[in-house]
Amino acid sequence: MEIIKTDVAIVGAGGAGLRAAIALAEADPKLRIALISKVYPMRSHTCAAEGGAAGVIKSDDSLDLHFNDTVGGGDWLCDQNAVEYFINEAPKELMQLEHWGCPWSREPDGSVAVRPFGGMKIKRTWFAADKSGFHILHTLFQTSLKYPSIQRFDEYYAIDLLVDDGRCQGLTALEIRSGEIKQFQAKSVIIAAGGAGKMFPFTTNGAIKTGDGMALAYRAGVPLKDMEFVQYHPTGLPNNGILLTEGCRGEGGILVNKDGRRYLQDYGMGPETPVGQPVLKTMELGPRDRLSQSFWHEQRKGNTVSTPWGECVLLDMRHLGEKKINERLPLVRDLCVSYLNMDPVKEPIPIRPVVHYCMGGIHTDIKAATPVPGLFAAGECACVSINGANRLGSNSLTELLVFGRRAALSAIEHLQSGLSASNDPALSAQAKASEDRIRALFDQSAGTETVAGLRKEMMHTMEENAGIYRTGEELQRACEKIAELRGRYANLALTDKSKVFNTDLMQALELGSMLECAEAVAVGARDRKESRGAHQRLDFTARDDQNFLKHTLAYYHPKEPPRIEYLDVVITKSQPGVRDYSGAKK
Amino acid sequence: MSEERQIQLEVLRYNPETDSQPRYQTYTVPCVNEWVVLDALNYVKENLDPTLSYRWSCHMAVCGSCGYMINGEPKLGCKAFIHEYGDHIRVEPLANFPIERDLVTVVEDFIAKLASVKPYLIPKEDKPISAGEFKQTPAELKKFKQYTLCINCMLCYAACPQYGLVPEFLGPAAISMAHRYNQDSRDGGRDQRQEVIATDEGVWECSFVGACSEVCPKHVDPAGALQQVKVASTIDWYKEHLMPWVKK
Amino acid sequence: MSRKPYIREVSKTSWFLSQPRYKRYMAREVTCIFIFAFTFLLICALGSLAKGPEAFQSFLHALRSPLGVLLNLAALVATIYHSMSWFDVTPQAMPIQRGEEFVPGNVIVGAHYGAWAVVSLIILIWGI
Amino acid sequence: MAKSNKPIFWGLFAAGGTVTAFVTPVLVLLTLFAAMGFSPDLFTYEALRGFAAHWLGKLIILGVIVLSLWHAAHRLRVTVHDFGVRADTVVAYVVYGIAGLGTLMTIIYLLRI
Ligand SMILES: Cc1cc2nc3c(=O)[nH]c(=O)nc-3n(C[C@H](O)[C@H](O)[C@H](O)COP(=O)(O)OP(=O)(O)OC[C@H]3O[C@@H](n4cnc5c(N)ncnc54)[C@H](O)[C@@H]3O)c2cc1C
Ligand code: SF4
Ligand code: F3S
Ligand code: FES
Repeated sequence: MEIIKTDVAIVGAGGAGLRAAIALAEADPKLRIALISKVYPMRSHTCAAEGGAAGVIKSDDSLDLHFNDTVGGGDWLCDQNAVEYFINEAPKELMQLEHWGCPWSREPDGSVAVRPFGGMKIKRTWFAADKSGFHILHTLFQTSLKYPSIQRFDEYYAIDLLVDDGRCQGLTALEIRSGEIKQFQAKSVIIAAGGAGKMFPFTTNGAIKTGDGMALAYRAGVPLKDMEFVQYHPTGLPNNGILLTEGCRGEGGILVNKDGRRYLQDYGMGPETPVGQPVLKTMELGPRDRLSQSFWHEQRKGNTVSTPWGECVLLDMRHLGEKKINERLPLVRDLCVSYLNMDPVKEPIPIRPVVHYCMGGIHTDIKAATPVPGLFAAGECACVSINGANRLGSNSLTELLVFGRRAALSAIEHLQSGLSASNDPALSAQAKASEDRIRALFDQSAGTETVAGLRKEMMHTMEENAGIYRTGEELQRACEKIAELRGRYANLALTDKSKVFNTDLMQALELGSMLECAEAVAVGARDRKESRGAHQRLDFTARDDQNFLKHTLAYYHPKEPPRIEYLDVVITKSQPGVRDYSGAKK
Repeated sequence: MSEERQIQLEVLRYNPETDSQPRYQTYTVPCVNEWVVLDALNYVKENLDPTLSYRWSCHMAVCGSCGYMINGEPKLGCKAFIHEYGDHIRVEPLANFPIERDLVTVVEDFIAKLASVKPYLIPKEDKPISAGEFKQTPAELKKFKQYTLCINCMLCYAACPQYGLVPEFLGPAAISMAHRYNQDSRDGGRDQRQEVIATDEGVWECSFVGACSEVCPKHVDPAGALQQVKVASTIDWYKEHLMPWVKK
Repeated sequence: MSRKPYIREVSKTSWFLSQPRYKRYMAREVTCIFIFAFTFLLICALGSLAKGPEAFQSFLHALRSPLGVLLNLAALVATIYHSMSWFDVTPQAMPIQRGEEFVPGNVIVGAHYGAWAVVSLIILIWGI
Repeated sequence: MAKSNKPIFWGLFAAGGTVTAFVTPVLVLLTLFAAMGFSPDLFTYEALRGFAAHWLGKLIILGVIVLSLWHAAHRLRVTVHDFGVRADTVVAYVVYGIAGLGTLMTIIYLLRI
């Protein structure tokens, strides 16, 4: 097996991974950096983010306000020391991107423009039309090309971490084009492999978001934190889950039910605001969890519109006018016209909530370090806990930058801490075991299960039992079913036995990752007997700070369901309070 | 809107381990009219033939992974609507690139070319982060905005006959990306990029076929960018040689 | 090594037959042959003009043949095609930005067609 | 990659393309009339000679002919390449040679008028 020696290996070349790589290259040009990604960097799912990135820049804003919005938006499950660090660093990181050429939208005087976003009290979301993530990703990727010390391993699929002597010292990865497995020997490893939305059938997430990074760390003994918090975005296209950015509502789009009523006022987000004059943090600019939940209630009441793709409510943007839509929301218009054959300039667009984002992920501290020395994580796959029980729109893109860089700095600190020499035979033995695991998948000829079959069952289970509203009974069913699927996974047979670009193999590995993540979601949700943020229980409808102002930590077990432990939330200056999104009480 | 329809999906297959050359394989796929070709491929992968290899991710025409030749035309699989085609659809890997396997092409050449044009901001003036942003008016932004929209899908390379004939050609997307930074009011790196793009293998290999712009799914108009680079380079040359007293 | 990328050869002499848009491109390119030929015709005319009235008369006479008519007709079609294909792409090669907005392409193209008509008319009226 | 000397020819090509686009079709039309037998007024010896005798007329004739030549020559170079002839240097010498010759002839003729 080829051994590639490097100082820092980064798994994932999305926003977080690229930011980390650049930070490393800038800190010390002599560092050897291996940037490993299962797709070419610009294919990473950061490119799909539309709305923007939050950071305090305007004079009417303050760090405290951003802090309060984030912590309240997260239903007090955020670690407040992490949030504070995040808020402080955010403007610097966004400004850094500006200096790297990101085409942020501008005010007439040439300064960076900001737009309103759900759950934010002040306009503070930097945006590049409605392709913000796309521009952030491409700016980062293109900037990374400046640094010769960033060695890219594009289309390499990370399989297992190598942990010896209690330290993470590298990983194995499959070179997809050749089918060869390589051993990366690294003094530090940063995981930035993105989210796991593909556990669900109806999602805004791309095909690559299969929780691989979470599963990597999980199997290496790092707990997954708060996995039960899965965010639904309220406005997805009903036929394929394509996202219509929150910017639609930020710019003044309204949500109405089948009777044309702006129903959000019936769910504690009223009173109604004038059409086309959005008021921050109320009505359509309430937080995502609340909006998605309101949809669920409307559907129960029979107030939704029936469409060929299921029940919907309507997103009406007609009053914005063609010019504003073209200028601020060109992608949204294009997506509606292309994929739904409906023009938001002329008609209201049917939408429904769609799985969007994983608040939970690899447990890290405020320095992006996991409990395993030498292993760091950042981006959507990580959970430093700035998002708590519900992420505010536009905080994630900023998080990629802030904690991508933080992970890089921590990795360097780790390098400088005087590591003992690596035990090469031990690492090679682990790498060999990893290779054997893949080979076994190939050799398994008697298997009866298929990737597509198991995946379908998993998705169905998650949608039915772990959706917007949950009950103990359903969650128990989900736990059992996922455990069963994990068992059956051992009996999987590959149809494709070829080495070159074997996507059947990749999908099998991705399915493995998703099943592991899904189990952590289901078990965490079953055991969290309260309703908080994106986790809503019909059998425990109230938030329970007494028992559950805590992070869930799920520990991996190869055969059994995860062991669950709890960890106190860090509270510095904001005591849990009421989340208020009614404009009236201001 | 959701009526079903059967189509014959003819896909170019190539497995380097068993095939000496590519061959076609036809699948019968029940389609819903609002599907895109990528949905049909996914149907095949999930239900008929797990060995079919192709790239895709976002399903919303932004990641740039899913470029294929669809009925001979370079297209994004996730933006080629079934209802725009008859009952027979042929899918092949992007033209002008070597076939790795099935619909997967070898794209290193493109990536290397993109990297070679210094596609990053080379600031006119140094400015610390703490000094705030480089001011840029909406008009200055608009000047280059279109060229930032490139998703690196390489459809333009598949469409450009000159790239097919002369593989050394830097090609439409890479040169457009250089042009994007050259046109950015914050940038001062044009001279460095000219060294790469104003060359025989650079912009001068382009004969303005214009196919690149016709197939670009993001309306980047690379053909326009290339002609603008030619005009500017020509003005450079005449200034330098006929009016050496004019400072560039 | 299990990789063995397959390279599809492109025919160097017949590639343009594979797509309508390539054929259109080649049609545009071969207009240069007519322009080349016609320009040499002009040079001949100029030569005869320099030699004297008889030479010029015999030049005019030589033009007058069915073949001359045919070739000129072909050249007319070709040069008009050249003009149209040339004007149609001007907004791409030379976009004009006024304030924030770019001048719409069809305005630029339209202006060129207008100017073309005016120039042609002037020459035509002056010539006849 | 060395910088190219293509701008010299491309500059002429572009200028020539514009000139021919504006004036060549109508010139061809006039010639066509002549070929069909009804001679336009302009096509009398006196009128043309008078025009060509004036320095401005000379300049216009020179401009139109030379730019058209170099436009056509450069495009022909590319077209020959497009038809699969890969001897670009030889082709360039030939087509630019012809254009050069035409230029020279034009100048000589104009000087004689
Ligand atoms: C449609 C959409 C719109 C959004 N809009 C916004 C918004 O407006 N504002 C906002 O703040 N947030 C938004 N988000 C959320 C935000 O975009 C994501 O959370 C963020 O982009 C995740 O970035 P990342 O770097 O963590 O991961 P990604 O960009 O997903 O990158 C993951 C990387 O990991 C690699 N990888 C994964 N597994 C492996 C493996 N096994 N081996 C090797 N490499 C691997 C992938 O190749 C990829 O390079 C949006 C999300 C979606 C889906
Ligand atoms: S210029 Fe257009 S066609 Fe070419 S790579 Fe970019 S987006 Fe694709
Ligand atoms: S198709 Fe090719 S030749 Fe030029 S205009 Fe586009 S790059
Ligand atoms: S799947 Fe991303 S562009 Fe088609």
